[in-house]
Amino acid sequence: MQLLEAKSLRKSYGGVAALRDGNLICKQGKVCGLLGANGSGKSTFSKMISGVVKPDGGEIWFNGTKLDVANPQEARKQGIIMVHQHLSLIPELTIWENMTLGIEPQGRLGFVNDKASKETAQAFLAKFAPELAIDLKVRELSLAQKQFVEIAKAIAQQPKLLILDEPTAPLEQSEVEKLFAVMRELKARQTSIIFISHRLWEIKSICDYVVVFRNGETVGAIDFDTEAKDESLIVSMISGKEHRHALGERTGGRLDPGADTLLEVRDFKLRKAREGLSFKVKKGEVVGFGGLQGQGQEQLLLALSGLEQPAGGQVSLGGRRLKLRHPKQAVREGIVLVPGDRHKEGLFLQHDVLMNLIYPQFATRKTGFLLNWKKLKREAEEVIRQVNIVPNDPGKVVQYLSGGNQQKVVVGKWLPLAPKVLLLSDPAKGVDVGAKRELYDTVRRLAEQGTSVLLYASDHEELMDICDRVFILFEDQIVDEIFPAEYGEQRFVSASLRSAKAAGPAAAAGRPSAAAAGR
Amino acid sequence: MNGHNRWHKLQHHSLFPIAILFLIVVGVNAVLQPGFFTYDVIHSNLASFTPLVLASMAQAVVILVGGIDLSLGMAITLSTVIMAATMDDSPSGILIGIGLALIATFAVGALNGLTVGFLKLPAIISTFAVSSICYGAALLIMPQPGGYIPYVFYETYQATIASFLPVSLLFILAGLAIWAFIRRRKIYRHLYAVGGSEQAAYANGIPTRKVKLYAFLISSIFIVLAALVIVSQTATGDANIGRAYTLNSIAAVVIGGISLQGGKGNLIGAVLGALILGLISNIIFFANLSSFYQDLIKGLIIIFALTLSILPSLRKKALA
Amino acid sequence: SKKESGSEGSAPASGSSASASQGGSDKEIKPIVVGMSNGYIGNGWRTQMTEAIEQLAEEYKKKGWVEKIIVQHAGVDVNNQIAQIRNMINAKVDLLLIDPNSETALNPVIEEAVKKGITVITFDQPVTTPKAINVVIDQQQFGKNLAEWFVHELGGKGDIVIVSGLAGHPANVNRLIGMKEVLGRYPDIKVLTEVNGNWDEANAQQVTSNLIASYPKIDGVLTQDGMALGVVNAFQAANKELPVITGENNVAFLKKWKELKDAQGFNTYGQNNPPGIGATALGIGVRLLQGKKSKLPMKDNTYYYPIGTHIKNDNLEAELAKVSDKPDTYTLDEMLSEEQLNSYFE
Amino acid sequence: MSPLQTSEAGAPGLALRKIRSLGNHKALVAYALAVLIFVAGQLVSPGFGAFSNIMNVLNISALLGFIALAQMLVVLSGGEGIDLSVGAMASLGAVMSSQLIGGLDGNLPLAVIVVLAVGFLIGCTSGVGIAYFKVPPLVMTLAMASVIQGAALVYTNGQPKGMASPLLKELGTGRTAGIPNLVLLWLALALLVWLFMTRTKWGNLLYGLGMNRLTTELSGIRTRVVRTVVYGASGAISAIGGMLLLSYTGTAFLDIGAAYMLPTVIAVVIGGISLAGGLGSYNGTVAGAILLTTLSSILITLNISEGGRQIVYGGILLLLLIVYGRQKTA
Ligand SMILES: Nc1ncnc2c1ncn2[C@@H]1O[C@H](COP(=O)(O)OP(=O)(O)OP(=O)(O)O)[C@@H](O)[C@H]1O
Ligand SMILES: Nc1ncnc2c1ncn2[C@@H]1O[C@H](COP(=O)(O)OP(=O)(O)OP(=O)(O)O)[C@@H](O)[C@H]1O
Ligand SMILES: [Mg+2]
Ligand SMILES: [Mg+2]
Repeated sequence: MQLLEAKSLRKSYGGVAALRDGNLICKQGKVCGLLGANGSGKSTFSKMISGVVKPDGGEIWFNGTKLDVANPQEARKQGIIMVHQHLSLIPELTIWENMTLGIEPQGRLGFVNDKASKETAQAFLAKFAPELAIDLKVRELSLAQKQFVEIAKAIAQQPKLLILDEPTAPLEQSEVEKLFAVMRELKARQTSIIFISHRLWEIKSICDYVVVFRNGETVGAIDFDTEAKDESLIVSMISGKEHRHALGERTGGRLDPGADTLLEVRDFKLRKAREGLSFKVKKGEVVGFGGLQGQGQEQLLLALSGLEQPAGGQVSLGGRRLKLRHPKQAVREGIVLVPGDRHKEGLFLQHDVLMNLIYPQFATRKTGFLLNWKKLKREAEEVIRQVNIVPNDPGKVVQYLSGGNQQKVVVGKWLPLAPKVLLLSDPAKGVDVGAKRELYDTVRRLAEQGTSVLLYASDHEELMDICDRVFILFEDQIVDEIFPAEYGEQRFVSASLRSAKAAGPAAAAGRPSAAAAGR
Repeated sequence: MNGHNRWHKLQHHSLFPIAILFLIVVGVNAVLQPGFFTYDVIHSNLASFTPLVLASMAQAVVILVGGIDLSLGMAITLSTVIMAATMDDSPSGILIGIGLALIATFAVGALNGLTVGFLKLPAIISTFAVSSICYGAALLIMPQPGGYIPYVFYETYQATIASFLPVSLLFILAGLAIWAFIRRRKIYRHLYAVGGSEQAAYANGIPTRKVKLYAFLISSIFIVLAALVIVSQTATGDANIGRAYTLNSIAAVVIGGISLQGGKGNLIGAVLGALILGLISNIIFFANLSSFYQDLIKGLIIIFALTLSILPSLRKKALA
Repeated sequence: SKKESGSEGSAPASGSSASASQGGSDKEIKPIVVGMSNGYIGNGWRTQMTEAIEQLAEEYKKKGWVEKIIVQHAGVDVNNQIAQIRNMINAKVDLLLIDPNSETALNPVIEEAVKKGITVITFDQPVTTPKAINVVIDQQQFGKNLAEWFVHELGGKGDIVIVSGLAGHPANVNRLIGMKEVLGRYPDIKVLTEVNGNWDEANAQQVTSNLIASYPKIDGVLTQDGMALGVVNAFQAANKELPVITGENNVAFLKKWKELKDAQGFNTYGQNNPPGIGATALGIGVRLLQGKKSKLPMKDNTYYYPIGTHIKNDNLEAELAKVSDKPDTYTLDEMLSEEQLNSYFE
Repeated sequence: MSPLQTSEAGAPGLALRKIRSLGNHKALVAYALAVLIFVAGQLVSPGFGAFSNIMNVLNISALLGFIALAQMLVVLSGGEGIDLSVGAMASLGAVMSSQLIGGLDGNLPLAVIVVLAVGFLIGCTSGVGIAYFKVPPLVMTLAMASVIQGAALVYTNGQPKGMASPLLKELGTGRTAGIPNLVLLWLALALLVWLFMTRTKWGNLLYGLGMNRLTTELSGIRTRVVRTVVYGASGAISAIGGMLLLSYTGTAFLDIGAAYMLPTVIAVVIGGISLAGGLGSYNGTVAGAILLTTLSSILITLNISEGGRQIVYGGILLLLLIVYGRQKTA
């Protein structure tokens, strides 16, 4: 039985087509995986179904009638609820106020019934985070907690069709499992779900069928009831190319053991950590920082970039002690950051690629007072070629690029400065397979040319594939050191999950860990 | 432990810094002005501060929803002019005057709501344009100050109810009661939602444009109250009488800890902010400064107050 | 005792003044507290007005007539001035001098003050409540004087424009009434348009420039306080011959006038709108509080200060010479002298 | 084509061409509307469209345009940037110039230096409050405006002395080949600003800062210092703008600049600078200043009451905004 059918949905923004031909069928009580590379139009498509974006053309049929969803209210009335990729919570309102926002239960005389609101909120939030107090303000929550509130809010409205746009991005595996359990529950109650994710294992474990978008068009569907869950088929549908190993061959551990130490971090006290962390990085080495999310990996990179000040500690580069009070000092020393949130921290969205690419040079003495635009443009074109930004037009406004290409701009803007140390904060988050590969190719090339790379990635596989060494962080401390070339993924996961107290045995593994050396 | 906890909570209450500031200003006043705490002085100070308090509440509602209202002062003006031009001593005359003022003020609110909410014009410019229209209308209605306000108005405004409650305070309480009423309705949360993140509010099915319109309409209620208080203490209509409230109300709102970005703060803060501004004027008065230094010192104190009211957010993060 | 010694100490200083030492009322004179609430501050006129009051108050302090004077500027906002007057009441002043921001809006608070036993004198601009004493020049007459000279100079006919002050301001309104009364008698004078220069030179210059462009033939510009120089500048900048323009009595304009008179025989007329009127009000108020009986020629509760200085081409040099050391923004001043004041009281 | 119009020939780089073209679209509309008003004005009141009056209006526009440059830099720098102290600063600049010059050409250089320095320092003080203490620009500059007003009062003792020197007066009221000197100066300034914004590192830096402060910071720019300097520059430019007001009027008074506070913001927005920062050009601001001045001029010319003028002004402003001033943000 099909609940919803979308036919030929179209949408363009200022002449740029976000979606050319979106088609999808939702079956009652099934989970539909919606797949596609960055910028293939998944979010745009979902927003049209939920009324947030008005289609330029196409039809939506729901329960056998043609729908004209003018706004989200309309969609809600029909029972279509969406959890947005970029969360739609109001930071200054409490959890319970957020969870009933727009559907406040009314009491007598049109007054809101706060008691009923709180009860609803409590009941639905309990499925995910029973420990969370519902009268906390949303701004005080972690990203994962916010995501749970968002999902609980959607489910509280007892949707007929639930659209989840990359709900798992900020979640870790155990939390994902919790979500899946709830999704199965909903399925049993005949709710249809559209589930968007870039992680194939999630798709394979929860979806009944998948629909794949490419370049704003529906390119196909696979029904797992009748067809195999063929990963390479899915990937090739997404990318339009034959699937190879996602990130190319493993390159970790190839570093010349005799390379000199370039960067030394000693006694870095992050946030409120009582003890500092210390490590050394060799020239051309790719060092990963893993572990559970939010264990200080991002703070470490931010502190090295000069944006945030650690409570204590020293950094030296090539044996020379550095003062890193401000990103300017870091940039001048050749320590550059590819931040986690590219829109907020990495790009000038409404400026063009050229402007974005040359901008960091303003902080150095590389450009004089008067700019030589011809030269700058040549340089930018060279960068575009190196990191393969598509389209290769330096005049393209960045916000019209797809996510992956935007990320290439963020990395590419540092290339003309020939950085000594490259800090990467989850650079592949929300970047599709093809772009991810190209991104890491660039990183590898830089490493080969002698740039030291410090990489934080939420995805284990990325760390395993790229890094020569991986430090596992827990509560702002290094608790383990892993050499991916020698250990399998299993070791990695278990290290991540181990508590700080269990860090001891890592040192006993024969190699004195940097963490131990720091103490 | 419990007491400590409560202290902690209090300290992190959004009104904490502004309340401290208020106490400081009251303290300085008490030192400078003998008899500051006598009933007469409190009464007369409240009478002076009430118009700005109400105007600031009006401004606060609009700022909460992420807008700003530069037409506020002239909307007050228009309202006073209409009252003064139409009222006479009969109860029906009074009602007609207030009724017409209400209609005009709501029309101004609706115009602002439509232009800012539905047409998405930048509020800081479009409300300025509306301000010019209001001023023009006020000048047309009353090219020179005058008109008639029944004597009962200013008699009542100076009066005391039950021998302890000044009528001016009653107006502030009325404003707060209206806000308390709104607080318990959907629109209250929607104001914060739209101010906090318009996109998110829209995605939650909140009719964001209507909410902005409602914000301006709610604001109109406070504007009419402010106009009523002003005619009560001036007994006249004057096309220049409200001008100063526009910018003063914005200053009061910000000192009151309400973010100009919207969605953050508390209307009580605006009330305190307005009282603080009034008390600062009194400090200048009773400090008996040489006359040319008055403006300078007042400006500096306001900057100090602003900085102080912003400080708590400074503690949070170095860079926003 | 402090008060007494004060008055004793001041006696020799004022010895030259026959009036100060006369009369046995000295024992009854209690030094008073004076509050002066000014509105707008920021042009030369208001500053001169303030300084004249402060200066006279200093003299009165020496005489032991005044204990203290509180001078405050409220700015143009009426409500601010109301708050300020309330503060004056709370500060327990005996005499309240007000340069009011509004003709009517201060009435309630003035009545409040009077009820508390405070003597209120408004100056520069009148208020409509009978509880206050107004000490003002007759603005309608002021406007009439300008217009009379103007129509005479025009020969009773021509196309003219009016550049007036701040729309709706009582002084402006009254001057216009006076002007129009005169103009009404001359059907051959056609008012092309009436614009507002806001008593602001630059503004007047701008609006006049526009008028020059849109009206090819302008025979006269009827303007007032603070704007004549702007009007003249506009005509000069446009390379146009100067029409008949009404003038004013501030140093900058008088200098320009002299220059134009010498160069091209320019003629105009200016009359004093004296900043000293505030000091006159203080002199009157102090005497009233001393219980003296007033013989001031009052019209109801208003004393119209008779304007003393009228400048035309014949006395321009003489008047200019008196103020040669003053800054450009200085306005020619006059006030009732102590002798004159004494003659009005007994 | 006036030199204000950017030509493709001097293409300074793609980035800026894009940014500018966003401004240019609105700028063109504004220029066209100004022309329209002149034509309409000529019909209603013959002489309004005459060359001399056009020059006249441009002359007055130049004054607004100078001060609006200060406003533009601040708005462009983002972070809800707005400078409500430009009017007060211009007043201070005018009274300071007047007293420092005292009618003598020889004092001009000193006056320029002192006025620039004072304007810059006061502006920087606002900038520090905004960039370091995170006071919202709107209220910081508003409060600073009253401080500046107060300072001017103290400085002059309520009575500005002195006057413009002959040279300065010639600049403000003289004409060269029928074109007011101020307008020529304005043209030169516009050209300089255009060069600065497109060809120099600092101009480009400003666009980035306005677009995204965090990205700018992470690119290694000390954004707080730059923001402070931008407010300082705004102060210096408005103070010099005050000196130009003096050149036009000859003598100064204490609120000579007050009337410019909000019109500068409107000119900037009408000219296509995004209130969110990071987009737009001075060309647009120039167009905005001309359009606004033309509009008030025609209203003065029409024989209607002040109330009617105010209503028409507000109504037309609203229409202008509705037609092409709609913004996605702010
Ligand atoms: N508001 C907008 N304005 C302009 N372009 C837009 C807008 N929203 C989306 N786009 C563009 O439309 C295309 C599709 O975007 P969409 O967000 O739907 O992709 P997606 O498949 O959800 O990608 P991702 O996996 O990165 O979330 C992208 O190229 C994007 O840049
Ligand atoms: N407050 C809002 N927040 C986010 N998106 C909105 C909001 N209001 C409207 N939209 C989006 O803009 C689209 C256009 O809205 P609609 O057709 O109702 O009015 P419109 O007059 O076409 O608006 P506009 O001309 O401003 O685009 C809507 O479909 C919706 O996607
Ligand atoms: Mg998406
Ligand atoms: Mg994504």
